[in-house]
Amino acid sequence: MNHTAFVELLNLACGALLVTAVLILWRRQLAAIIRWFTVQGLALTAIAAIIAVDGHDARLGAIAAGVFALRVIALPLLLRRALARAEADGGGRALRETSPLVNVTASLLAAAVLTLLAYAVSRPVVQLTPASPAAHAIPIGLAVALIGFFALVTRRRAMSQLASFLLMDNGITAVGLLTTAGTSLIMELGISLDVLFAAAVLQVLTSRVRDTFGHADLDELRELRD
Amino acid sequence: MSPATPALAAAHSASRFWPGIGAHWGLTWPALAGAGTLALITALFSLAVPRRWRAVVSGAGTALTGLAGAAAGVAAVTGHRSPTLSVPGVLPLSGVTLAVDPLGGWFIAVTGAVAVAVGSYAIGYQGRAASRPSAAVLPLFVASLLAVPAAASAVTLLACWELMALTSLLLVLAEHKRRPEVAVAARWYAIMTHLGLVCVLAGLMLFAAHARGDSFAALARAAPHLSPAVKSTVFVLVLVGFGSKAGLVPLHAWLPRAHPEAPSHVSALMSAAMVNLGLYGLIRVGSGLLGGGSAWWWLLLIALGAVSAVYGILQAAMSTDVKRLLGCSTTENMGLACVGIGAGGLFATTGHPVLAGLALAAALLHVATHAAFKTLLFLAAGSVLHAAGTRDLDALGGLRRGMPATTLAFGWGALAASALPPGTAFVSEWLLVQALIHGLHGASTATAITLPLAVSAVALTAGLAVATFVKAFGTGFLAKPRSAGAAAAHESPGSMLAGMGLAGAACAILALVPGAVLPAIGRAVAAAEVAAASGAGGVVTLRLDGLAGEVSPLLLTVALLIVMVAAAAWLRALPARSARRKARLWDCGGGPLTARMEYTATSFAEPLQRVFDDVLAPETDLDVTHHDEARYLVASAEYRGRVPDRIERRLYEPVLRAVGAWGDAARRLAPGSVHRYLGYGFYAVAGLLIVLAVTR
Amino acid sequence: MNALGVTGGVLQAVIVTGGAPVLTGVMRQVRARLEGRAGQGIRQPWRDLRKLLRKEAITPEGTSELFRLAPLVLLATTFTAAVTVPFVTTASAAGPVADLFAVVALLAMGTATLALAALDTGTAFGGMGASREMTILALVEPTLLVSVFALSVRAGSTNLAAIVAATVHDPVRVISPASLLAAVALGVVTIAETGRIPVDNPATHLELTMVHEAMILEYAGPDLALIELASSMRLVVFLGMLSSLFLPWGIATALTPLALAGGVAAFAAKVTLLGAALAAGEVFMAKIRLFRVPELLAGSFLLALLAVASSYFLTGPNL
Amino acid sequence: MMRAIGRIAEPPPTQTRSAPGAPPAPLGGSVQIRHVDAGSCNGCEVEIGAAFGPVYDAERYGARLVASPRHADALIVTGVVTRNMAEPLRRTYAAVPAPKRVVAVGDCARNCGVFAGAYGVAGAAGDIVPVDAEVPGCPPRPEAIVAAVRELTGR
Repeated sequence: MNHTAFVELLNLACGALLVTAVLILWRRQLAAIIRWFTVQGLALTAIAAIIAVDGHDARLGAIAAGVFALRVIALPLLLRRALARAEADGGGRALRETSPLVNVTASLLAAAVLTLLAYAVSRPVVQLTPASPAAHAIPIGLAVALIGFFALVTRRRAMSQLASFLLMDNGITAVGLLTTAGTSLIMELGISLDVLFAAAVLQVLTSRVRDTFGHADLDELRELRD
Repeated sequence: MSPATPALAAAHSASRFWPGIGAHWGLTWPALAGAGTLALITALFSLAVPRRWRAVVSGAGTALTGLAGAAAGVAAVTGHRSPTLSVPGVLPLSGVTLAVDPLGGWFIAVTGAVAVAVGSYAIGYQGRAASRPSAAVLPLFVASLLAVPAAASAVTLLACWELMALTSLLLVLAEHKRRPEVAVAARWYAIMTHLGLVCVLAGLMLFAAHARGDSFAALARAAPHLSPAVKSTVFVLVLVGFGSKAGLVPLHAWLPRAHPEAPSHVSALMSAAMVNLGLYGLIRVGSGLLGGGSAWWWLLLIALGAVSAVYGILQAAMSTDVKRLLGCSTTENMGLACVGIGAGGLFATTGHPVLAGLALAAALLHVATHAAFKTLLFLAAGSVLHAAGTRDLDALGGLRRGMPATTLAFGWGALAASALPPGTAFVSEWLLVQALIHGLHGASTATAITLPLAVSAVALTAGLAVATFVKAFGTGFLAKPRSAGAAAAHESPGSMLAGMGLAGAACAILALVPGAVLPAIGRAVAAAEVAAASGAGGVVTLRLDGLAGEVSPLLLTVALLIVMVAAAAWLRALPARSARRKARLWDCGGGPLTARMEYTATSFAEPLQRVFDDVLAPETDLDVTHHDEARYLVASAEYRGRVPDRIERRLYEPVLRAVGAWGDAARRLAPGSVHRYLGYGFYAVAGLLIVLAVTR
Repeated sequence: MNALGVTGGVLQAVIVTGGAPVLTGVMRQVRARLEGRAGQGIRQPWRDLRKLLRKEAITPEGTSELFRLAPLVLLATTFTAAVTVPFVTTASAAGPVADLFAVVALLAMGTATLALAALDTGTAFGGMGASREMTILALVEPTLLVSVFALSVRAGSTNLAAIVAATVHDPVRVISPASLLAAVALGVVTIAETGRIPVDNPATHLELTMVHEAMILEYAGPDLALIELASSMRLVVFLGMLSSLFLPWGIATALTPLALAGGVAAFAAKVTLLGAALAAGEVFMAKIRLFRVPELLAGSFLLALLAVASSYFLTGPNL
Repeated sequence: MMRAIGRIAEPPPTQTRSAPGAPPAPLGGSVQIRHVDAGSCNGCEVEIGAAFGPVYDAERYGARLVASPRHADALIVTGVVTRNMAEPLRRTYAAVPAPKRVVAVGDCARNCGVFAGAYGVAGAAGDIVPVDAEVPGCPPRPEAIVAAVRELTGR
């Protein structure tokens, strides 16, 4: 495909990545969060695929397939199942992030600041390869990672914390894809595996928490301190 | 040495500093001298004449002083060059050095114009109650305001600055006999303004210490050789000093106190003319004398300006005291102007002269527009206070029946203040936003991050300003009167209406044909050594030079009027149209609606208060008293809610408390026993000896 | 301002004035059908206006001239905006007179005047409506200006004609993240400014949930007709702005009858589609609480800011 | 979901217009209605709700219930007019801009129905404001209300 189309498509995919991150931060319904997380996985796949097609890079194509399998199929599936189980015994209140530590309006404004911060700190990295359009999109990956971190800090429910952790990881993956343009397959696989691992761990943790307290509201964990 | 030499030297150097000065005598000096003389004569006469004539003499004299000042300013900005005046020996160090360049001329012209309106208003406002001191000080205050931008050396500037501070303080104190809170406000004002003076003094002296002589010419010559550290120190010091005068957050604490308590014509002078001089100082020292400097100065200024704008208008939106509201909105407008100045300096340092000129021109135009509408609004508020006896919006309302002219004036002022076409502030804020938006092209990282935030701050400010002034006008002047005073309000005497009329006319001119003043602003910008010219021009249609962007407030207004007239005519021409009928308000069929059922200013602002809960931190408390026989029955419930100035709570009160604690500690050291004092002396001597012994 | 612009302006004046009530009718019809009702037919708003114009106007006691002037001001501002924005042709009828900021400010001017009129009546509902409308207006402003900022970055100007022309010449730009994000943000703004669900419910009968409706409870007859006409025109202006800024296809670039006809047809089709989509969305949504609205607006502001950011993220700072 | 249910509204019955009650010329096909409950048992309210609901869908004939009498062309009065509601009813009528119509819905509004002569009753709707049309029944069927509305709109 010709260059301008490549740039536009890449930018579009990156924009989708960012918007889905914002929406995940915005929504309270865990079901909606999972849905947008799936869409974000698609955007991530698209980024990998576009770079692969542009660079005629088979390994990147493989990575794209892997990302698709993991982010669009496996993880959402896990999340949905966990959500279903939470609904089964947690009742309606398990379905919503009822009261995040920072209210939604404030966290949206915080996300705006984080994005600009990501832009500021990633200028040097971008300047390394000013020619490549992929490099210009690095700030977006970083912004997604930061937003995910922010959500991880401010969310109460274990489920939505899991989701925000995965969001952060999507951001990291995007940065990896955009910087190295896929040359380090190992790093990719490493990230993906450790995500899967972390997801499994949190999965176990949440189920344990639920078995103990009947629902997974992490504030209840304070009781465990003493 | 002979007094002539330094004068010649100063003039000579100045002619190098401002090329062309000294070419020939212009109108400026005669007019300024006339203003000074008039002020003195007026002061003396208003001390002499009987009470009956005092207000007339002082008011008319002030107006004439202002007129002369305005003439001087106009002469200066229209390019009649005037030489530097130097009178040695009047003050220590360098004597008095005066020079008027277009930048100073612009501020002098604005001040003079404000003084004309205020003077004619003061005739009726002071009336029989005019006390001798306040009547005498008013023209002197105007004269000092005119003198500050004419100062051409550090010492002269500081002297005029102090004169201005003292005269304004006296005027603020005018009504302290009637109301005790005046004294509190005056104390705040005195402390803040003198802390500011100290900062300016420190900054300029540090600057002068590195230069040969303290005249601006010498300072400007020395600036390039200064080390960045010194330059930055000087800038930060003068920023604090002048910023406190301009009422920038967090140094704004005096402003919402002094403005409501001062007599309204003084509030108008302070809010429309005096605070501008803080901006003048920033431009003069920051851009003119220090010659730009590093980018972070201006980013800091933009940040301060944006914060001041948003915080000021939020406080204004919350306050129900109409004069306090206007004072907070002064903070807001100074903030907007500072965003413009900061953007100008930023673009100048990053090498975009056209944008720099545009931004600074927007700031200077905003100074003028703000002066016009703030004068109008304060004068109108003064008439309301005069007629209804209260400043509380919750107790006003329905004034349009009693005082139609004042209502019209305040309405026009409110439209001018809320940047909506055909309002006055619309043009200057349009220019400002244009400058910010075009600045994104080829911007550095910091700039690229600052500009969008600045634009959103300006936008939020504009939106909140609309809500604020709809509240002020709608609840204060429309609807039903909420108190007996408001119901009995009567129109003000002619001289006050004349003052408002002048200010309103100025608003109209600036709103419809802003292009008329842009050439003058261009010269002022050039004199500030920021850019060659203001980046905009055109009389009917406002065009940006070298950038795409144009708007025509005049044609816009004409189009609106045409459509309105056409629509009205169409309605009249309708074949099947039935006559208009008066009917009672729809009260849902129940009893008549009383004034207590109306929305008050507080209730109008309540949604905004909820939205900005985290920023404003409002305080509410609810006392419920129960019946003593059954504590389940509520006898009465009392609800109190107020929105305190949060920055004040967080910043000033701890400081004041600490100072108080130190004072108490000091008092405990001095119980008045002679023995203890002797003991202090002994311990001091002994300690000294020990130190000497050790260090030997 | 050139011949093309003037022709477009005249055409727009006619189309927007005549078509706005029809659009309202279409939207009501869509809603009715989706709710399983038969609907009033798309000409109903015009019947309402005709009837209102024949009825007598009422001046409530204790109101001033402002109450009578407000509908005229509202109509004038909306009409001027409708003529200024390039809907039909790429050239604006009043290019040098008003740019995007002026249009935004004009629409705000109309709203503010209506709020003043509502306060003028001195009724509790009037004050309530005015207070809520002003709150929403103040919070919408940042989103609006920042998304305008985002759109003007590439065109290098806030002049509407310039932005539209730039988009026409470079269609790929439409799918750039900057323009998409700005589109979403402006969409939210449109909903908030025209008082649609979920911000305000135009069909509510309960005063306590009203925003726009509460301000006009005292108006009757021709005054009410002007207000109704103006608010439907306002909706068309916002939808038209969306369509011209983000889907400027079929807009006339030359002064030929064919091109103009195409421009008119495209404009009508785009606005109708957008309106129908908006109405269809409303059926499946509930009005959110007034104090959840800031959340929505903060989200749209974030999107607008991201639009600005991505416009220099992705293409590098020096465009 | 919509596809599942489809169109709920019943097909419009053929209009049976009584010859003299020609539709008022000024309100051509558009009538905004303000409903006044002057002291009803809410039976008529239920039926009015049904008439404007999806099934009978009176709105398809150009009628709409509005929030303020200023916006209204016609009043629908239900129930006997109690002493407390007599003055509000008069004021509501006065608040409606001319030309205006009044429809008394239900027997109570027509002739006080079972409440005739009760001590709290000020009279039927017709005793307080001029009534142009009446809808008999206790409560009247929605079809009857819709027919009366169509008399007003003329559609």
